[in-house]
Amino acid sequence: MSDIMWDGVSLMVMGMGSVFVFLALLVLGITIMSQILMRLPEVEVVARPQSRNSDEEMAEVAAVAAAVKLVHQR
Amino acid sequence: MSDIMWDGVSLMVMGMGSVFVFLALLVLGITIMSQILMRLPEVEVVARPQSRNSDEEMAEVAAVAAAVKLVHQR
Amino acid sequence: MSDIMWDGVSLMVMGMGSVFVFLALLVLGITIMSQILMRLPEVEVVARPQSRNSDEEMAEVAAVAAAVKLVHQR
Amino acid sequence: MDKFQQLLLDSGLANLEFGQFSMMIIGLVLIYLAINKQFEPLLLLPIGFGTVLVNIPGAGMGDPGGLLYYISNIGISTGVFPLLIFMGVGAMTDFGPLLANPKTLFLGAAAQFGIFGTVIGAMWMTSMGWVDFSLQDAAAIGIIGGADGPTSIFVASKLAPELLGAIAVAAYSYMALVPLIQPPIMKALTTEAERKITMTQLRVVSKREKIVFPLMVLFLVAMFLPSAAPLLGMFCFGNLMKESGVVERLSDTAQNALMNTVTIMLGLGVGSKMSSEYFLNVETLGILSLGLVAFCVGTATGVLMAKFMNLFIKIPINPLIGSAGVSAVPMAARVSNKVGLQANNQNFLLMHAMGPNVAGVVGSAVAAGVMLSYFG
Amino acid sequence: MDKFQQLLLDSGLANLEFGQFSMMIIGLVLIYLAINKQFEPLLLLPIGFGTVLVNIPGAGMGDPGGLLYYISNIGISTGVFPLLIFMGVGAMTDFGPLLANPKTLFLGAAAQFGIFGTVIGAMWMTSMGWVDFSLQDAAAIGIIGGADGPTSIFVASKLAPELLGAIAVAAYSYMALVPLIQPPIMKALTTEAERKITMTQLRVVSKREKIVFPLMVLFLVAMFLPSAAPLLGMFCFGNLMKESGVVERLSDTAQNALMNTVTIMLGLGVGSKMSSEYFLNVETLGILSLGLVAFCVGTATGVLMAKFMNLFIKIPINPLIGSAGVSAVPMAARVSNKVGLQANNQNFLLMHAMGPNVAGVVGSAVAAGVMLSYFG
Amino acid sequence: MDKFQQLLLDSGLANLEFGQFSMMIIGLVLIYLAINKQFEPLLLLPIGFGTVLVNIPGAGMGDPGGLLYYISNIGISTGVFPLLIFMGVGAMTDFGPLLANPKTLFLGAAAQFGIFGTVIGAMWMTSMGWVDFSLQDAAAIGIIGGADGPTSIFVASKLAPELLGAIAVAAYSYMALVPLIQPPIMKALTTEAERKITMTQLRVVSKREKIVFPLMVLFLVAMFLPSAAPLLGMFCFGNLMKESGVVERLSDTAQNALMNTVTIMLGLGVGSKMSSEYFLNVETLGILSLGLVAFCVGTATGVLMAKFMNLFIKIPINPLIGSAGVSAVPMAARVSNKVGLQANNQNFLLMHAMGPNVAGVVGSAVAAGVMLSYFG
Ligand code: NA
Ligand code: NA
Ligand code: NA
Repeated sequence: MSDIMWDGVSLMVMGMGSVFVFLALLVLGITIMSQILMRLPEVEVVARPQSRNSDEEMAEVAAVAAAVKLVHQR
Repeated sequence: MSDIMWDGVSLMVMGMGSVFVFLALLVLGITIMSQILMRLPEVEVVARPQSRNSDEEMAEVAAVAAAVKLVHQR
Repeated sequence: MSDIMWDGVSLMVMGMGSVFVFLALLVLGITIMSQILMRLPEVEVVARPQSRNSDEEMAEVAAVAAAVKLVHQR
Repeated sequence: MDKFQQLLLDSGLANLEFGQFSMMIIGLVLIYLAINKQFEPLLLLPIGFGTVLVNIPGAGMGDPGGLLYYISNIGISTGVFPLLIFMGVGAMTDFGPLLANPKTLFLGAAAQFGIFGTVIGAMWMTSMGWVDFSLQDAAAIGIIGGADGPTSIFVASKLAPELLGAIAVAAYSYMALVPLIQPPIMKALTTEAERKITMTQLRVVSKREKIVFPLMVLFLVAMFLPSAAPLLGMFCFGNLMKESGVVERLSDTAQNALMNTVTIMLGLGVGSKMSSEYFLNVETLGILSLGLVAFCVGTATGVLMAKFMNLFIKIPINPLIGSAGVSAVPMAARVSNKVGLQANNQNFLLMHAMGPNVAGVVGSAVAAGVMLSYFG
Repeated sequence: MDKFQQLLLDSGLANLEFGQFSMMIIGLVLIYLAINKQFEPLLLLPIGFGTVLVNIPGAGMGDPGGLLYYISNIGISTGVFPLLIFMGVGAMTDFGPLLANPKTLFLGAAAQFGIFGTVIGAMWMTSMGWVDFSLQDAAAIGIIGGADGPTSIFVASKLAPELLGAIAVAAYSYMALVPLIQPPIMKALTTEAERKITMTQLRVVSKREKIVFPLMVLFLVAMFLPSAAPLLGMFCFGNLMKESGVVERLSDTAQNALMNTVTIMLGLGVGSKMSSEYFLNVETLGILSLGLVAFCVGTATGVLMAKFMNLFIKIPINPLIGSAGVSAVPMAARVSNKVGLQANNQNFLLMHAMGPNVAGVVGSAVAAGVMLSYFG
Repeated sequence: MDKFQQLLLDSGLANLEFGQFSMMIIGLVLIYLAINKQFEPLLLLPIGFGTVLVNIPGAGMGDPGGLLYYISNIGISTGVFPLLIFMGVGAMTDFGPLLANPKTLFLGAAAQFGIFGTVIGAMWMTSMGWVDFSLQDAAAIGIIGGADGPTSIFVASKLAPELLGAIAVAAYSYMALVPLIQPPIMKALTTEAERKITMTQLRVVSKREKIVFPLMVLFLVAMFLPSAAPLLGMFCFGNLMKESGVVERLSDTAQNALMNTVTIMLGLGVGSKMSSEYFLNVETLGILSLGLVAFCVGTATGVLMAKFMNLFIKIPINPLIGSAGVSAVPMAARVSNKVGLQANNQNFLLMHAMGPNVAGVVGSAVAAGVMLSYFG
């Protein structure tokens, strides 16, 4: 087998090895993470009520402004 | 007081002075402008009827085209 | 007539000539194309059923996912 | 307190030159026209604002390192912004009326006399010693008569960068004034009977024809006028994205988010070319008057071409749609429709006028290509 | 198999330095704050992610040729990104409440004491030998007190690029913490009776006033403080696009597609400035503590200014709206409203607080202009 | 009239070379496939159009100063466009099915044999003297087997820029052909009984798991394979923006306006690499045939891996979902579903196949990282 073929084989061994090792680590990681997270108390991660972003707040401000304007115009 | 402290104080005097002068000019400007504009006749600045932008005109063209097509297909 | 006037006239002759020749070719092209296309069998060019782009497929996947989730949660 | 003195010395009032002040006033006038008179506000508002910004003494927004300098160098000098706008315009254009009645392309061709007539006008002005336009300047000024903003900016950025500001302002201003400029000319050149001519309904154009059309234009450009390839290529690309129906999300972005972003930048960038040095001179007056002549000539030749064609064809066309050949899409087509309705209140010419209207876009892009090739 | 060895030697584990590891943790903390605590997530999430990416050993994402390098060089160093964001913010800002009650501008002015008080604090720290801030550094740090992200980033990129990461993080973090920082100070400086002051409804502001206002600001900037022209110019441009009502599609893109795109890039770009070399030192602690001081001082002087103004004017203003002068739009105005409601559950201060709130944006842009002129 | 002669001499017909003509035909074929056959039109339509534009003789759109040159240099050579697309893809990807059944990651790993098998195939072709591929070329060609457009383009732009056009065209074409390529291989390698295996419903994955997942991938990349950080980092960033739920407006723009804009540019830019010089040679034939082999091998190894795993696990998995490991999201998963339904009309495999499908994206990005590190 020629040299360049060996280069290809070497790249393949290294590449598939890395892919399998990496994804195996990921399987391990996911499994552990899921176990941990499922045992943690069920806190809603994203607390909606007090969590509006500035856009939504802007919308609120706009709504109040519109209401005020309406009242005023009567 | 050290030299660099004096630099800071000098920047502060100049900065706050500028901020107040600038915003005071703005207060003055707004007041004058509002007085003038409120006395001017109530012309609707943006004349809607003859003032559609090219988008709206494009939409009109499209609407006419659709209507024509509809008539034609009957 | 001065030289620069002649330059202008020369540009005009060449320009209007090109515009007319080009658009005449286009008229010819359109006429031929329309004749050909109108005689071709009425195949729907864009075959809708099997022709959805990846977005629509993504939407389908999402819909299936939502349905599965709903069933699961019952 | 020398720093405070410095601040005062840096202030605009202390450094204001008369030229800058005048240009700022001109910027405000453009903003006024955009807002109060609805003169092509999508372009004239950013252009006007850019004009003010670049003329603020000491702010250096147009100097190397300033925002307007970056915008102008990245998008205007390279021609990238006008081409992207042209792609968006292509994605918004419906060639249906043109395909249904291809001979209206000749009306779009005739209206380009406005462009070349203006070139001769500009050379004449120079030969009289009033102004000093080179042939390249004259060509760039002539393109105002194409009544097509991106084409004008693209050509001016290549042939006469120092006139770009005045040319763009003239192009967009006269496009906005089309409803005032065109009707008198149209009425003067037609008889009441001609204006009453009704036109038969256009045939339905198939999806396939609309898809093949941009490819055919591209083919003709590639074969006969490669110098028009950037403009017409991007235009056809946008149109093909629209008509193919398979890349709706790309077509939508090309027409909206991308086009709006580029429009903002293009406007600011053109505004940044509005320096007193290049604008406050007699050449600008020449450009403004020549631009007006260009629109008038284009309108007239469009109408006359229609009358000329009626000598040869059986079913006559209403000469009022000839004026739409100057482009100014869709304003000029609406003007044709309006003047037509004044003569005959049942005569709806809008769709018929859309044919020469979009033909005018193609026509001026071809004219632009010829000019770029001539000086290339 | 030396290539395999190479892969192992290239791996992150083999090259990880303690500084990089710490910065990645800091990036994760920012991401945590963004997601779980809703700390200005639009900026802190990209900044945090950018921090992690740029500190991955061997990935070189911040080195020449890497994505974060391009983003940072194109948009941050040039100041282009903050200016485009400012344009978008302008297009989202309603100056109505300010125009209805223009004297609230003084509250926005007073709150800028936070900026300059912090400058003195930074020079004092340096004079004590704790840190080593130049006057330029101090100015850039002070702008944190402006409570306005793009302004902070713009000034820092000009005056103290190496502190940009810490300054941006401090600015956005404290803006998110406004609901915790401000109320104690507001309550400490006001009496129960003052907090109960009700304010009369604001008059309706006409469309014309809203259109003229950005042009007036632009005029004053051009005449008196050209160094503030980039920031306030783009801000006014955005606002004019919104209020003119004639370029809605441009205004919409400036607020949405364009602003979001630039926000993503700006966040990643700022994150890419978060290297251990510049962040993991005592200066950063100084910046964080000074930033907090800046917010507190600004809040206090805003409130005190309101009390001071009440000595002279007939219809008193509720001092709680003074704290909104620090900007942090619209968070600070909501805090004023909330604290007001605690004292008097019928006292809705939100609209009244919006006046000083947007005044604070103008005020810190003016302060930024003074600083840029001082060191220009 | 020498200028007129010049115009004729400049015309496309006069300068057309056979290579350019052939490339224009190829561009038209790509456009035809995009529109009439729905072959990944979002990319193949712009690529095809770009191919035509860049080959117009004399137009110079791909030469320095031309639009396609700018696009290609700014976005392709730097790798910026593929990375931004990858961010958008990340924001569109749901890792739920993968997290519910993490062992499907092994299917995504196995399918990457397509990549490396192709590398060996390319070296074999070279050793036979048929073509002349360096190992770098072979690696870039192999990535076609990743069935992931942006990854292919990113790797090719780094390792084999002159093959970029052919590689991108092959990648997108075969992705579109997945419904034709995969089923015969899937059926040949499985028994009727295996294809009838039903899989239990996937568990619901919590929001928290979906948020932590991209951060975990980022951590593993940082620790073990920094060379994959640009690709997987931007992918995880997009996914985190989506799953965090706190930056919806950024996530929306990343998926739509920004992604569409970049897609248009990327397509045109790739098209501009389609010059006859680099495309019309036997190497391109090699690339096209190797790309097909890559897809076939990847499909086969994915299916075989599933059968192999069934030897060890209690609840068997349907081997048909193994083929989805090649990526081509979501086409390959739909193919799994369809073939499954043919064997058992109650067996809905779509969600189960989404696991290996997205695992394949991660897998080929990892493979890309290894290659970039190998030649780095
Ligand atoms: Na025209
Ligand atoms: Na402020
Ligand atoms: Na893959």
